[in-house]
Amino acid sequence: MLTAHWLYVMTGCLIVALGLRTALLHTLLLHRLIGINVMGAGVFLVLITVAYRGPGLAPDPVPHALVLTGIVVAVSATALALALARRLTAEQDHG
Amino acid sequence: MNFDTALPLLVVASSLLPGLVIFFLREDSHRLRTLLNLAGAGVKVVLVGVMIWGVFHQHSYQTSWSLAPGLELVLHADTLSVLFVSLSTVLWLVTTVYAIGYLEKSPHRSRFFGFFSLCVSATIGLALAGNLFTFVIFYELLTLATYPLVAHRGTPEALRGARIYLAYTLGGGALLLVGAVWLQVIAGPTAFIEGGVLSQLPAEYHGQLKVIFLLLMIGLGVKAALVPLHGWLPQAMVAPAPVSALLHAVAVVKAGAFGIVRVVYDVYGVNFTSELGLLAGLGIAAAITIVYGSMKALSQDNLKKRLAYSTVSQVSYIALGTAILGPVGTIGGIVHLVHQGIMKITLFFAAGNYAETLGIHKVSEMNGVGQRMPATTLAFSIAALGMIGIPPVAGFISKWYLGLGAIEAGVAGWVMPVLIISSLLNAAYFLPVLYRAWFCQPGPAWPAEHIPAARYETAGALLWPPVVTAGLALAAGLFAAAPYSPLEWADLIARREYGL
Amino acid sequence: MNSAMLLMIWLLPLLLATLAGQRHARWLVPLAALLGLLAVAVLPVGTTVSLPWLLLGSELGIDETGRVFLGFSSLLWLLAAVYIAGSREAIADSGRFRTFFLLAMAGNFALIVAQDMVSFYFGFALMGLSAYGLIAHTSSRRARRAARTYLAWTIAGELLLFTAMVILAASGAGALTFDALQSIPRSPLTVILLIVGFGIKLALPLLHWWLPPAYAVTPVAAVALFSGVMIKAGLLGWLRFLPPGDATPAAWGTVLILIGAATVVFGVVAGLLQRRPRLLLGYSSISKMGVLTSGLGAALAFPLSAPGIVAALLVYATHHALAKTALFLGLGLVERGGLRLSLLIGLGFLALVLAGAPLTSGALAKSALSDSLSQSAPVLVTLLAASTLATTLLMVRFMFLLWSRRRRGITPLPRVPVSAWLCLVALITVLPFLLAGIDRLIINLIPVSIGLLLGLLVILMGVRFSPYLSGRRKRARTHALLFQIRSALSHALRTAHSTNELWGNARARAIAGPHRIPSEWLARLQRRHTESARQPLTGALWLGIGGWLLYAFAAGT
Amino acid sequence: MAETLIWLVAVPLAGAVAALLLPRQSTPIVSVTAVAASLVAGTLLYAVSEQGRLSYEIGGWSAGLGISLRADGLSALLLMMTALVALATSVYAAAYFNKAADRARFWPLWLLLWTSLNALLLSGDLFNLYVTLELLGLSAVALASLGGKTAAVQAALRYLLVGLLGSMMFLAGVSLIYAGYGTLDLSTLAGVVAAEPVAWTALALMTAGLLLKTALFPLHFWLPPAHASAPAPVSAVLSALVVKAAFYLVLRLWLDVFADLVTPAAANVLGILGAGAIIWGSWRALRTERLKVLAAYSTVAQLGYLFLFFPLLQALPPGPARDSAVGGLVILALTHGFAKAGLFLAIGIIQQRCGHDNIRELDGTAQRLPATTFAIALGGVALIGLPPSGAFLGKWQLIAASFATGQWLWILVTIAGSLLAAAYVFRVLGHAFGHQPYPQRPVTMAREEWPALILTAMAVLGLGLAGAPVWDLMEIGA
Repeated sequence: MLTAHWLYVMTGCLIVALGLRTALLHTLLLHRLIGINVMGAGVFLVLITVAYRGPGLAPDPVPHALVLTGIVVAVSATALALALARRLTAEQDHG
Repeated sequence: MNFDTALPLLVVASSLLPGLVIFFLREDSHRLRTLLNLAGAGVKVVLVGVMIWGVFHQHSYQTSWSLAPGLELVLHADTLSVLFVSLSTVLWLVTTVYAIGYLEKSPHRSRFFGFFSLCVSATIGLALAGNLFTFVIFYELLTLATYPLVAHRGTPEALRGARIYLAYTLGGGALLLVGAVWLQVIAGPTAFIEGGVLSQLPAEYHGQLKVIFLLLMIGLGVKAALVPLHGWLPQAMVAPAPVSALLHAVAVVKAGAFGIVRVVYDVYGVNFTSELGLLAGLGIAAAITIVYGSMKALSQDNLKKRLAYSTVSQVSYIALGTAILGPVGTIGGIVHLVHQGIMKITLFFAAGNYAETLGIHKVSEMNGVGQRMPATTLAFSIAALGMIGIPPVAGFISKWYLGLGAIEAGVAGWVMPVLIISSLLNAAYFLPVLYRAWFCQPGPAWPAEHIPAARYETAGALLWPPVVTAGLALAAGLFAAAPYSPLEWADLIARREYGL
Repeated sequence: MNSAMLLMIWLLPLLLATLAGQRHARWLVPLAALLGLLAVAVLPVGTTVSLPWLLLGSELGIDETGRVFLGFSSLLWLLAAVYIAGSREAIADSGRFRTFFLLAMAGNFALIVAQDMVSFYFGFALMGLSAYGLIAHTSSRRARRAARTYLAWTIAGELLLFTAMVILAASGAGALTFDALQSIPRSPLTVILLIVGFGIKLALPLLHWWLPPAYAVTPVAAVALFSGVMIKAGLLGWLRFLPPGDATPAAWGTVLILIGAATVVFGVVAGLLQRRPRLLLGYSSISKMGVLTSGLGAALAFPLSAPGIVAALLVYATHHALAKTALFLGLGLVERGGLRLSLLIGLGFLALVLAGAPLTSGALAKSALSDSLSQSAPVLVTLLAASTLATTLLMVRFMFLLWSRRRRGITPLPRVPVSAWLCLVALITVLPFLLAGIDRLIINLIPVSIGLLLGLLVILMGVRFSPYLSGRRKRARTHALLFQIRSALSHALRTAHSTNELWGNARARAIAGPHRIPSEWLARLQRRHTESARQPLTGALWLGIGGWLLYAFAAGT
Repeated sequence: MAETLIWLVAVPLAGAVAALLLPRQSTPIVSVTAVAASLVAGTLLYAVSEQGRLSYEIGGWSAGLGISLRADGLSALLLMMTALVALATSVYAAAYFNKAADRARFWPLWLLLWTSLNALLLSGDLFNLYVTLELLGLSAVALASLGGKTAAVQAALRYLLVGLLGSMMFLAGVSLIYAGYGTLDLSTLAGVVAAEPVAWTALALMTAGLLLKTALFPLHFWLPPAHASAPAPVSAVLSALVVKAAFYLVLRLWLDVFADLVTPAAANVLGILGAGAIIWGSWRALRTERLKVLAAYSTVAQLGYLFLFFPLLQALPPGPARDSAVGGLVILALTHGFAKAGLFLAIGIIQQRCGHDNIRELDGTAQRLPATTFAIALGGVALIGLPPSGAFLGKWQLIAASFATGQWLWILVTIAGSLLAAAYVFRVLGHAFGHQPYPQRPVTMAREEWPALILTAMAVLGLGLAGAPVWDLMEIGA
């Protein structure tokens, strides 16, 4: 049980690491954006794992709430980033 | 907040508020500006008069205001501060009149007079500072307020001079700050108390105290133009004449010298300072400066530069007097604080008149100027003779007490020669100027005659200030022994410092 | 009332000096001196007024010494002022000259009535510095250089005096009045400083370099005052600062005696070698100051007989002041209007007076001095006699120079100066008879007559043998060396004084190239040389004979 | 009184929504909102100083799922600064954006930014902090991109990515904390955290993310372009408030929550980074050609001073000395906030007036705008740390603490930094002299020049001469 628990946590951390790597090392805007989102996914995974209290018990609501909010925030941020990117490319096409 | 606690604040405010208002005046509303200037100066004179009377009768005036835990802004009137305050106040009044006459046509008058008033307010605050923290604040403010005055003309040289001035003074200010903080960490809030406070500290601190003293002296020495920290002074003489007068006689240089006096007497305590073996060092620095400044002055053809170097030399008499242990030497140093101010401001006013009236900037252009501008030149001559130490002009009194004190303190061996040599040098760089002015025939035309000789030799507002200050210099010497004279006041200070 | 007068004596000239700039203020100047004269008449000796608020607390007063000094000083200032005012010359109309004249007068009076060091110093400095204005007045190149030399020496002297005063005050616990300092022992350093400091004013040998050029360029009336009045300030200074008594070690008396003797000899020697009457008179003043110096030395060395000696010194000083001023004023008239018989006679008489011929104030002065010295220092009596002879020689030489250098033609003289001069001469004539009986005036017959004989002898020889000896042309090579040394010395001093000028245009020179400096100096050296190295063979002759006779005389008594 | 907390968030939020819905009336709406919000902030400050810490549970939900707001001295002070700066900047912006369209686009984001700032300063648990941090970041990016130029958009984009990265790391830290201790409430957390790997890692992650957002050297690369290319009012708020918000979090975490974990080594790391920031930032500010870039780099440098305090506070034992040092830190931050905001506003005026901000070509401009120049001078005084600015008091405390703990290095850095600051400030002011034509009246564009003047004057005179209450307030809560 505990092992599975820690397995999820580890995986989450791994995903975070991967996302971080992409976000930092890639130059292309889109890649970095995706990387960051991947990071987010990892963090959420960890949080959801944390919510697990054991078989038969209802999971802790707090982490779920956190994850939901986090996802919303992440989505909106991504949207803003994409919007800016589009504007940028548009201007570059102009000039 | 009764009158006694308000008075120091009022004295500062009487120039600060007009200054702040002036900043926001229309450039052409010059009658109102003049009114504000003179009113401020007048009010200040009155207030200071009250203060003198009170302090003489053991009255205590103190304003204090907490800026932070352990950091009190204290304005306190004691004998020493009152001496400096009254000097600055009187000379400010005169200088204001002069400046009004001098900058009549030039642009940016609001800016100029605004900072002019700030500069004096800073000086007054510095004089009234009741502890080292307050002193540091006003010391830095003075730097800030003076920079625009030095740079006022906006020419490349002016800006360069201002930059150099700033580099020196801010550097010095930083060291002063470090020293002050360090001192406060060791000894707690350091109020200025006659006789000093540090002698109670245990002996293991003495090492640090020496280092701190060095820091403070360097920080103050920059403004006091102790060699080799004097480099800014000759550069800063590109400023308009009233500013030079302010720099050399009323505010900046004086602030440095005053600070040295404060630190030695009211922070360390003169006896403790000499116990630490620090007085000798100060004395030697002063002696070197005195001689060096005069030597440099000899070779200057530019009149204001010559005067600037003479300031370098003359101001160190104050430090010298401080470095002479014993009441008499103290009197000599402190009284020179006033005497040098009166005489040097006269010289700069006169130099300004030559430049403004006839476009004369060099000694070599002064041939026969005495015939064209007798009153100005007479004032110049009186002040110059005073600098040499000819009685009955004030300078003689200072030198007399310095010599007397040196003998009493048993350091005549090196002080007297310094006095003699510097007097000789003073004669050597002032008398030729007087000769040219009085005895040489004027050339066919003056370099640039701005103001034609009408009823007076030049504009009245330019003429009267040097005449008045020359009169003061004469009176300060002639009536040295009279009550309330600078000498008597210095005597009072010395007696209180040494608990006599 | 009295105290007010003590103040006004020197304040009046000071105040008038502020008006002297006005046109037509020429008659203000004599006015300023009147009060001093009046004070001598009305102020009782011992009047003092203390002004604690003035300077460092001043004390003014009139004692015996002061009274005498004030007497002849104010009189001579008055006459000189009248002389100038009446002479229709440029200086009479120059406000600047009048101003400095009055300032110097004020300083002179102030130092006489001063009873404390600082006030004395004030007067001394005021007088010394204002005299600069009188010397530099013509602002010719030579006047300028002479004035600069004078000023350098004066300031040096004042600084030495300043140091001495500070030391005195310190050892006297801040006391400033001469009374309070009466008994304070003078340290050797103090005494040396004082001797040198005042010695400059008295133009003792080696401290005298300022004198010849100054006398050469200054308007004659001013020179008269220099040589007659102001020079005495040195003596007064000594009397004030080195009071005879236990305060000053007697050994210093001896030193002063020796210095004085040297000065007498030097004055005569240098005087004989002069070719210009003014300078000759100047050097004779130096030698007279030597006599006074020795006298003072005697007073210090023998405190017991000090009062008598000092009194005699005062008489001697007065005599010299009057005679020397009169000589200069007369000389001025000669320079102005040529040598007419009346002037020749008058000046001859004055020369005899100065030489100390019988029935003149000179005789009186000498007898007084030698009487006072006879017990204590007989050797000085000899010196005195010798100086009498020497002075006689000098005076003959003076008359000879007047005669040999006279101009052709005579121009009319303004009335006022002449009458002023005549008044002075008259006064000098009658004074001795007022002061003493005939019997005391019949002395000096031998030395003076010997001097006269010798003088005439040499003149005859000179005229008889060759025109070259007459002092018109040609300079002797024999003494060239001596004078080159002197000129080199004085040049060195002058360059020392003019350092700041050199530095002042150091930049210009740097631009012009360094090679210019030595060339300039060489040029100066050249000028100095040619100026000061004019002395005739006749002078050498005088010197030889005079020296030989002096030796004989001294050996004889 | 505790309701003021919720009003502080609600008022600007409502204003933002209103401005979004009614773009026509946006300007009056904003002015009302700004004034109201400032008043509320004032009340809060008063309340805190009177009653001590305040806290408020929204909707009565307890911590955990509920959102709880709390305010102590520190947050109250920062809220007040936010309010004043924002108010002044609003007045300025109303005149700065002369096209109605620009204003309509600007106001909602502007008020949103203000809202998120208030919320961040008030929220008392890590997750709300994360959310508000994100909100802040997003609105800031949106505002920064209003500059319109390509450069502005690029900078904004980079800013956004950096911000995202930072907040992701913060979130990671948060999740670790929750995994380790099962709570996110700061005060509870402060009780339970112990020096163990989970806590370290979490703190490290969160700090790293925050340092990125607060642009501590060498993570500052994104700041200068973003701040320099944004519109003047935006740069003002970015430099004065937004970076401060991130710093505020670091302060909270290090001084309150994780105080026991902090090791001297860790503190020294921050200190050294701070030193680097001071020297490097000042140096770059000195070398740059553009006024705005200069201001931006000086922000980098000024943040460095704040981080110098960490090793000192770590070394100082609790007591009056430490309290004075903390006060110094806060007053330094406040002073910089006001001064830098005013500075950017003033620079904005110059830029609008002569279409550029090249330092070399300032001659004449400075003469034409006396008041603006004066504002720049005042701001400069505060940046250098000369009296009577609050920065002077702060630096005094900084040096005093260094002496007290024997950490000499920081003294040298402080002095060097101040002198460099003087160099770059007066390099600008030198152009204010000279005799180009000058206007009759000193203040020529009242609605833009007064805000700048007032802000800088606040930094110099207000905090310098009346700064003592800061120390008293810092006694409250914390």
